[in-house]
Amino acid sequence: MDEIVKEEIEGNVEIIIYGIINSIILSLMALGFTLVYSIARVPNFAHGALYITTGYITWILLNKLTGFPYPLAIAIAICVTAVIGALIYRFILIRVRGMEISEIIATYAIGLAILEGLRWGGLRGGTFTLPPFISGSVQLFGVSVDYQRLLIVGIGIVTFACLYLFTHFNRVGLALRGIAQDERAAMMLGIDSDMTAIVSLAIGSGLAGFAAILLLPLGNIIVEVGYNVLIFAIAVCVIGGLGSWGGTILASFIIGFAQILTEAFLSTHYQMVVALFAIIITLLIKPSGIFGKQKELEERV
Amino acid sequence: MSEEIILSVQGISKTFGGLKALADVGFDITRGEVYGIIGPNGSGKTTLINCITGFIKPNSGRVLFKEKDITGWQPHKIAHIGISRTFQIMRPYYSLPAYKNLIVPLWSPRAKTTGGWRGGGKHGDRDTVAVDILEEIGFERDSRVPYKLASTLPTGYQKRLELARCMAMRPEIIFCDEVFSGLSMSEIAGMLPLIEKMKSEGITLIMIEHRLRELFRVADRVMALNFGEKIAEGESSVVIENKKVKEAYLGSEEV
Amino acid sequence: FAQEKPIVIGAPLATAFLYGWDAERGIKLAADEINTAGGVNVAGKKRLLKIEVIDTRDLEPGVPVADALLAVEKLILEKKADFIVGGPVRSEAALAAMDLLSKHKKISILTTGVLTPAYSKRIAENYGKYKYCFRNSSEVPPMMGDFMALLEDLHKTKGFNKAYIMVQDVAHARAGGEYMKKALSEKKWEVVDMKIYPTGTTDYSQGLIDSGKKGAQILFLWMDMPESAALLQQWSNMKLKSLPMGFMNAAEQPGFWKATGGKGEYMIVNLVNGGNAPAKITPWTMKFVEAYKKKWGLEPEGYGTSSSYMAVYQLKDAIERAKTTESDAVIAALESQDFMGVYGRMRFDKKTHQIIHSWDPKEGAVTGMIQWQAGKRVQIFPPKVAEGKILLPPWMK
Amino acid sequence: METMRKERIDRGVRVRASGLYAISSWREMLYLMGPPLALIIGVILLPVILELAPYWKRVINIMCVYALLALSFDFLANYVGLVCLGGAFFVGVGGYLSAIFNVYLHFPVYLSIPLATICGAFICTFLLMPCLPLRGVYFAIVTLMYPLLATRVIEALDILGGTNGITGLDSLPNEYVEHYAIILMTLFFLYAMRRFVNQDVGLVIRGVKDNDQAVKASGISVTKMKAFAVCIAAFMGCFGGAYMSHMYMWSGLSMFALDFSIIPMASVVIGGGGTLLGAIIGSFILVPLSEVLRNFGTFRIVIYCALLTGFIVFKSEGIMVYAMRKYHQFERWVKV
Amino acid sequence: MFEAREMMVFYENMIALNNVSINAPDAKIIGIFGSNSAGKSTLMYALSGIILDIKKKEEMRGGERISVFGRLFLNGDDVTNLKPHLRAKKGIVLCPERRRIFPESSVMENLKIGAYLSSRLDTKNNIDYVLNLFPRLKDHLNRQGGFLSGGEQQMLAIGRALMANPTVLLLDEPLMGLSPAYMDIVVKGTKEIRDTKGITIIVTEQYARPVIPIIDYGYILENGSAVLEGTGEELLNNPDVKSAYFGV
Ligand SMILES: Nc1ncnc2c1ncn2[C@@H]1O[C@H](COP(=O)(O)OP(=O)(O)OP(=O)(O)O)[C@@H](O)[C@H]1O
Ligand SMILES: Nc1ncnc2c1ncn2[C@@H]1O[C@H](COP(=O)(O)OP(=O)(O)OP(=O)(O)O)[C@@H](O)[C@H]1O
Ligand SMILES: [Mg+2]
Ligand SMILES: [Mg+2]
Repeated sequence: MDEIVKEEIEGNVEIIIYGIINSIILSLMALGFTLVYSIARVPNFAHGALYITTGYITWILLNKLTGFPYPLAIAIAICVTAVIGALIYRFILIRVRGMEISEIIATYAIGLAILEGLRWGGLRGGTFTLPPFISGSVQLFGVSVDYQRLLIVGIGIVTFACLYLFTHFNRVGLALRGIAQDERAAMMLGIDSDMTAIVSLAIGSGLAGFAAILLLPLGNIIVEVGYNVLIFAIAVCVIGGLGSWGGTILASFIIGFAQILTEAFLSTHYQMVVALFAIIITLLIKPSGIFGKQKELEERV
Repeated sequence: MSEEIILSVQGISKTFGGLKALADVGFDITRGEVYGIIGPNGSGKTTLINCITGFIKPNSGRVLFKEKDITGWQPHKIAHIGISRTFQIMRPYYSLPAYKNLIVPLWSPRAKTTGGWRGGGKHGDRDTVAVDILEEIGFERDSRVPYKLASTLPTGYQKRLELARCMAMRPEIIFCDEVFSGLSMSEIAGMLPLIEKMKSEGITLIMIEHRLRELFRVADRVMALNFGEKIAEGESSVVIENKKVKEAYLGSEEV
Repeated sequence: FAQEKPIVIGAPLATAFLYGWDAERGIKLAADEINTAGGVNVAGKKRLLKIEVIDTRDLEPGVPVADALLAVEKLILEKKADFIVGGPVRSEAALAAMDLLSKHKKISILTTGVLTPAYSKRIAENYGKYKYCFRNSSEVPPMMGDFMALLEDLHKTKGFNKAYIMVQDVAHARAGGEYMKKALSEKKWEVVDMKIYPTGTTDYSQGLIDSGKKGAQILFLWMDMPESAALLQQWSNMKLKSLPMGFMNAAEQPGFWKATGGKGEYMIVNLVNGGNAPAKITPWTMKFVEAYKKKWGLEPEGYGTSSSYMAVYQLKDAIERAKTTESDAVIAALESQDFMGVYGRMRFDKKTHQIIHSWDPKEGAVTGMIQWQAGKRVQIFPPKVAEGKILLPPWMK
Repeated sequence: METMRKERIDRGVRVRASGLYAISSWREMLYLMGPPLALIIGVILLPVILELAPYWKRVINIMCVYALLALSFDFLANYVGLVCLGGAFFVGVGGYLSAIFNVYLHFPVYLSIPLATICGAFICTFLLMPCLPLRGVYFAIVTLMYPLLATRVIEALDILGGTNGITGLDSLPNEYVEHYAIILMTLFFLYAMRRFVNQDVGLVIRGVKDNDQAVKASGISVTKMKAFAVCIAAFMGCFGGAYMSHMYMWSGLSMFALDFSIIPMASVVIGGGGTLLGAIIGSFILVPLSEVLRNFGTFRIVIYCALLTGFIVFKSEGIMVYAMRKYHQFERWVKV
Repeated sequence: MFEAREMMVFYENMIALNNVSINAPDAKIIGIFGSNSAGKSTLMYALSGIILDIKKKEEMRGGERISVFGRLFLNGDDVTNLKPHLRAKKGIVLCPERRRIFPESSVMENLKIGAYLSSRLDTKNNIDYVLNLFPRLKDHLNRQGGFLSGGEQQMLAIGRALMANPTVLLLDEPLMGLSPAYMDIVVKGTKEIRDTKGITIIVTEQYARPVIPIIDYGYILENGSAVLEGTGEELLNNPDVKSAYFGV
């Protein structure tokens, strides 16, 4: 009897541990997207492409230049991505600002161009990987977890805390939130919307790259990951209620645990079905995401 | 004028996350009356209308329209039986020209059954009817104003468009939420006869206003709200002399 | 000396993917060889081969199969292809293309990507309509037979009897998994569990931990997504006492070793057709591998290589024997074809138009079953052509 | 110099053209009717013109399917305010229904396509009903999830042919029926929709986009109007899907492919949102463009996207908006 | 000294402002009155530079063409071509009509966003000042701006503009939707700000009566042209103005 109970608990421990890891991974993926959306109100569909680009640049630096230090490669890659993000805004988005559908298509097209360009330029097949920061694994409550994943959890939590503090208490952060809501009103108060949008795209892209650097050692650098990351980022960000950090985290936990739980109790088979259902149902119950107030605000008369 | 009570509001309460926006507000209105609602900002006037017209579900209380309980109905059902309203925060149909804005109410099932304003509103001549209504409310027929995109209209015209939208449905009760603000004195003066006319046609008007001078010229009775509570009701001259009203509402501004 | 009109071979391939680009290289290599040797002898006239490759993108997510079909039509209508070789690569696209092929009466030899038995089944069921379709690479049932033989062998020598199945959430992989589960249960193996992973999964820890706890000795994998390399990394990090084997495109490529930092060692991979890794199956095998290396600078990569290469030779042989490029005659010639190719004897089944499979290269087409050993792909099955023994990871001893 | 400004003036004809009867001369008539006539005749003649390039004839069909989808997207997004990324869902439902009718129930083509279209429209509307209260991006995302979910469900439950799809549908009787079925439908829907959005019902639907609260306050059920609009859009999408499944004699999971949602959207953007005609023009540019670029192999998507981005950036208002302005108005410098 | 010379604005072919020149000396209140569509808001947009942004957006959409002419000087500097946020940096702050507050941010955040350009200390003082001016806002500090009542939003909008430490404050119909008591507060407050902080204030109103007593100079706009100007007294005594704006 006791044996069985113990086993049950052990089984659940691993669900909890990997559920948390999975959720944090998801929220990291969504980070850049959420940031850009909540500040510039640009749905950056090039998010996934930027994610992969960072990984690929790092890979090139590490593999084509022998003995290139890993940290430096990471820094360069993130910077390059940030610059790309800024350029995308400066030269393309700036001209379709405020036209949502155009923005979506423009960023999507850019993302697609980058991804397919990388594929064309040689990013094919399953041979591109980044080394983990620290290899090896450790036993946590009897479950084996590799260091990289632990690192991800730690860094993820810290990043989130920083971003929350930044956008909610910092003057600039607040201003950024203002722009997102009413650009023209923000202008009247002396906030330079174009500049901040450029910066936010740069930061958002940088964050996408940052997440990529953390997460890619777990898998491969392949183009399809770009699409997946994008879908998850959108899903997490929307379910949470656009622009709400708390919501983003909660949403990643919903999807993350939905996935792990289906894997454990139903069948991996249904993982995606359950995740998609979770998304649809959450939105039907809370029409503007978990912490979003969009609908109530728009329907206020 | 008949003494028929057309709308009876009983004990409406509403709280928003701890804030008591309305506390047990009730009143009766007879057909053809002009009833004013005044009160300081945030006293719950708009919320009261929202509760009556179904845009918000009240926590408690009942709304009777011609003795029929309409509490908690869908807004469009309530509008259909003849209670229409303007919005304080006006948002006309921006992508349509001003006169096409009126097609929506003129097309609505209600206008179809009542024949709409001035009996028109059949298919085809809705446009003409729409321009007629707009003219009546102060859009000069021959100018370009009625044909402009609603998004380019200045505030004053947008306010009037709100009222026109209500009139087009040929309702029995119109709730006006601050239609006079944003209009100059002479423009308001131009609209007063219209209100008189509606009144004589048996349309009941409930007006929220901060422009008391103009309101008192037309209102038969006035109610004052403060912090969601009814603090006075009656003839305008009486209400305005009420001490509570003076304190809460008027400040030092003389009327 | 008037140049004869070349024979146009259309190759609809997802060229941005392993199974597309390796097939493209295989086809081009064969065509080059034939053209240098003077071309195809059609009733006395030497005609050169012209290869038209078109990108179908059909392995990409979000791209409709219609796009691939349009590509096939483009080959037929605009490029005036006489034969279709290679793809479409994705099963559903290939199945959907069958109708088009029969509408245009074009012979096609499918060489890569599609493993589903539904393909040959449909040909058998409606021979009159689908007789234009051939497939010279293996399909799921014989591949499974190979795996079973291998496992039975392990059962006898090492006493293994517990397997854990992990497959990708796509039709052929799920079918493979189910098939394996049934076959193993019949042979009194214990199939601990079967997990189906959505495409793009990078975290397999749940399943791996589970398999470790339940004492599985064989991890049977069936995945054709690059992320599956992560599975082996996790497996190796956890030092699980099990031997991974299966069908996994990430592990087919020579670059796999470097990508996993050697963590994929001991993985047993089915390359579907022999010759996709260096081996001595027939005299032609190493010749092919060398020629391929010479032309493209690396060893054959994915499973579509040797078969695509052979398909061109098979067509050449059939055309020369039919003395025409007319579809019906060539079909008859293909049906009666019999010669030694890169991965064994090349014969099509007359009813299903499926290449005949065997463990003996003298009898039919042979599987390429390899194990990663010290950075090399070593052929370990079938016994007749094996070049090495199966090794177990050191932590399993 | 400083006090010059550019003025735009309507070319006289257009002002008078609000009622057709006002037009007096042939020249004016031609001026007004010219472009639409050119379009109609051009599209109808397309299959004949392209007789020599059989492959391109096939492309016409696909082009028209995308045009229909773009039309449906444009209508929903710019007239109803529902940014629906579920174009693929309409296609998929239409395609599968048609396949079911044709293969499982053995209905002939000329029955299965209309039936699939009508039933599809109702099924899609019914399934999208719960999402109608959603707004903006949220609606977009949920509709994006619908086709994904549909594929996953079919895949997981292994119904309707599973991942292999349903094969062996009847093809359309002959090539010309195949061309004209879709061409005429596209033209029909284009002009029907253009009329529709200016009818009174159409105006009400446009009102819903701008301010649904006010529509409610006018006694009209917003949900009903939205459902009605979605039904119309789904009708077009399902027709496209049903048609396509017969064209390829096959229906499968990739009927729900993301491209069916994205390319129509791109067409609308480059064609000019809210013009309807722009949606058609957009897909008539984008689809052949993608075919032309096919020779570039893998690189084609990069060029394609670059061109698309170029269009968006340099003609951000859309081709049609630009063209209509140039056609109907002229500009001149005047002194202020 | 804030000066607008010969401002002209065309919306496509329609002239919305016709040769309007405005002089706003330091620490004075300038009133601008006019009926509907006189062009008051247009003037405010032109002064604050928002019109440039409107123009840009219209061009992007291929809509109507907006042309702006005339010159603006702030203390002698030409600010005609400065973007709105740069003008705000120079102290020209607009409190727009229709209370465009940030609906998703709380009242407090709205105020803090308003203080983007001012220092920490100023911010603190200004918040106190605004909350004293509009005690009603104190009850709602954590409520999201979009949920406030119409009048409360108006107060918030005015308060937010004050947070930016303007030197030239543009108020577009500040009294709209305010109850008499609050109108009074705003009017008195306006005067007090001018006196204590020395801010130049330009205020437009339809409802001229409460504003007239505090203005130093006023303009009457009609159909885009300034038809009359003068001190408050002068305007008040003009018979035409009297009937149109004070309802006799
Ligand atoms: N949806 C809502 N959520 C939260 N609070 C609300 C909501 N609607 C109104 N309130 C609050 O309820 C109170 C009453 O608002 P209401 O709009 O009814 O005031 P009002 O009397 O119309 O004022 P005004 O004259 O300024 O328009 C306000 O303090 C407002 O902040
Ligand atoms: N974006 C625009 N496009 C075209 N015309 C416009 C636009 N904005 C304003 N107008 C026109 O310019 C004129 C002046 O409008 P404005 O908003 O300045 O008036 P106003 O004096 O502020 O009126 P109100 O007191 O009602 O707000 C009006 O006729 C209006 O229709
Ligand atoms: Mg109110
Ligand atoms: Mg104004």
